[in-house]
Amino acid sequence: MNNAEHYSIKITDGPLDVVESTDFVRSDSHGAIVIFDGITRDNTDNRKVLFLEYEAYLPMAEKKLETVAVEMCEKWDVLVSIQHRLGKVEIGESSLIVAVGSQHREKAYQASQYSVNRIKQIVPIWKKEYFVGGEIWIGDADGFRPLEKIN
Amino acid sequence: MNNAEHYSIKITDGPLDVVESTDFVRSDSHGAIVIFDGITRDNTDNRKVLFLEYEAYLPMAEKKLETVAVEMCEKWDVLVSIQHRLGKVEIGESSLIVAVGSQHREKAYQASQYSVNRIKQIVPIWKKEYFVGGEIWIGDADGFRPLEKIN
Amino acid sequence: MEITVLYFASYKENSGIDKENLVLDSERNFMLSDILKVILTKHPKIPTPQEKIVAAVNEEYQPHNHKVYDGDIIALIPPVSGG
Amino acid sequence: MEITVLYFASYKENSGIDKENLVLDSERNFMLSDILKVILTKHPKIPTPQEKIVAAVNEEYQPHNHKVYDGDIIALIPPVSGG
Repeated sequence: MNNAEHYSIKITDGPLDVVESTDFVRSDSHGAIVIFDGITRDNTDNRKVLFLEYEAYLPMAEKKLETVAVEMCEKWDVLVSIQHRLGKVEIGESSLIVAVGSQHREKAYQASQYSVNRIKQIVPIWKKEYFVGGEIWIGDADGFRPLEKIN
Repeated sequence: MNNAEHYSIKITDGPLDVVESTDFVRSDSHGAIVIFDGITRDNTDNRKVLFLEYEAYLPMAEKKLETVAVEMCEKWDVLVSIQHRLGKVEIGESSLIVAVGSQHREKAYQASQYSVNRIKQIVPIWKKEYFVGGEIWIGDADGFRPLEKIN
Repeated sequence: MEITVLYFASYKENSGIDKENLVLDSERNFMLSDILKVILTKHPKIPTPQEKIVAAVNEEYQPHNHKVYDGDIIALIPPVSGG
Repeated sequence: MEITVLYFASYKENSGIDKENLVLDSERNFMLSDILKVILTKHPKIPTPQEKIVAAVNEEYQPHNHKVYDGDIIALIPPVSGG
């Protein structure tokens, strides 16, 4: 399998395009597409969120999104499109879209869930939450061990 | 919770509209949307598929799609939009779209997977597969026990 | 009493019809299983054994010991395959 | 030898800079841990203890015993939170 034709990666300052990702993972031999759309919500714990701001280490973030996509292709033989937004993301706007196309739906669901978990483990992108009363960088210091492999 | 505002059901002869479903399940308090898009693929086992044709028992099929949506709302407190297509569905076209909006992604994935399994258990919709060399009604006679509850 | 029977998908092809009315002796009590026996006798091309037939009465799945009343709509439901 | 150090997100705010060059004694061999010690001494507002710092060398995560060479780009990576 030539993985390079099986995935698409985009990191962008502009709005994400779910149709673009969905179209990339279409295939006549595939019966299922699963799309994950991660959206800025107006609350975290008890904080009233105003907006988020995302920052990335480019191009390492692109390389690591590629790593995630290649892992998905190898584990589940799927088509993958990942888009991540940077900069200010308002309530209700998408920060992450992952589309997965697969012959059968089980693989698509598995690969989709894997992708979101894996992105939160190894891709150098950070979000700062602006809430009523302050701002805070989000990130789990104790859980951040990108050198460990997961399966 | 007034479930009636939390789900939307559509059975239609025309093409499905993923944007319509996605918009229905948007909410400022939700961080995740998971979309399942079931597509006619060009193969089943070793058969070369030409197209599918779907038939439903209306309005029972709508009632049972509602049952599935209500179960999802009660189990996971999500927003749900389900669209199912009838009639001829060409290769690459969608026959089923389920969009689920949720505060956190785990619930959205769980509810999404549940919905597809449950639809295939209780909703009186049938597909006939037209393949090179013949046609066949699909359906698992031994697995069809709609009076049994699943959880 | 009179009931309506609906046939879908493969059962529609087996029976050659999508709908028919059955007139039954109003003095008797009928269970769904009694109706299914009549139907399968009338439409021997339906290949499913009676105990494996799934049926809905008035748009709800019902067990075979469900009582049937005048005016009921009985649908024979082949194994579903939506999605 | 000379290396470049990159700071992101909270570390950028802690250190007040996003990038700097460090000139080091070319006679010595340096491990990543040596560089981190220099960095944390220079930027005491970075709150993470040295053993918990995650760093990339030339865009790959590396363990603290990774050897550092002239021209390397070292990035301090705060806990990521994409998605």
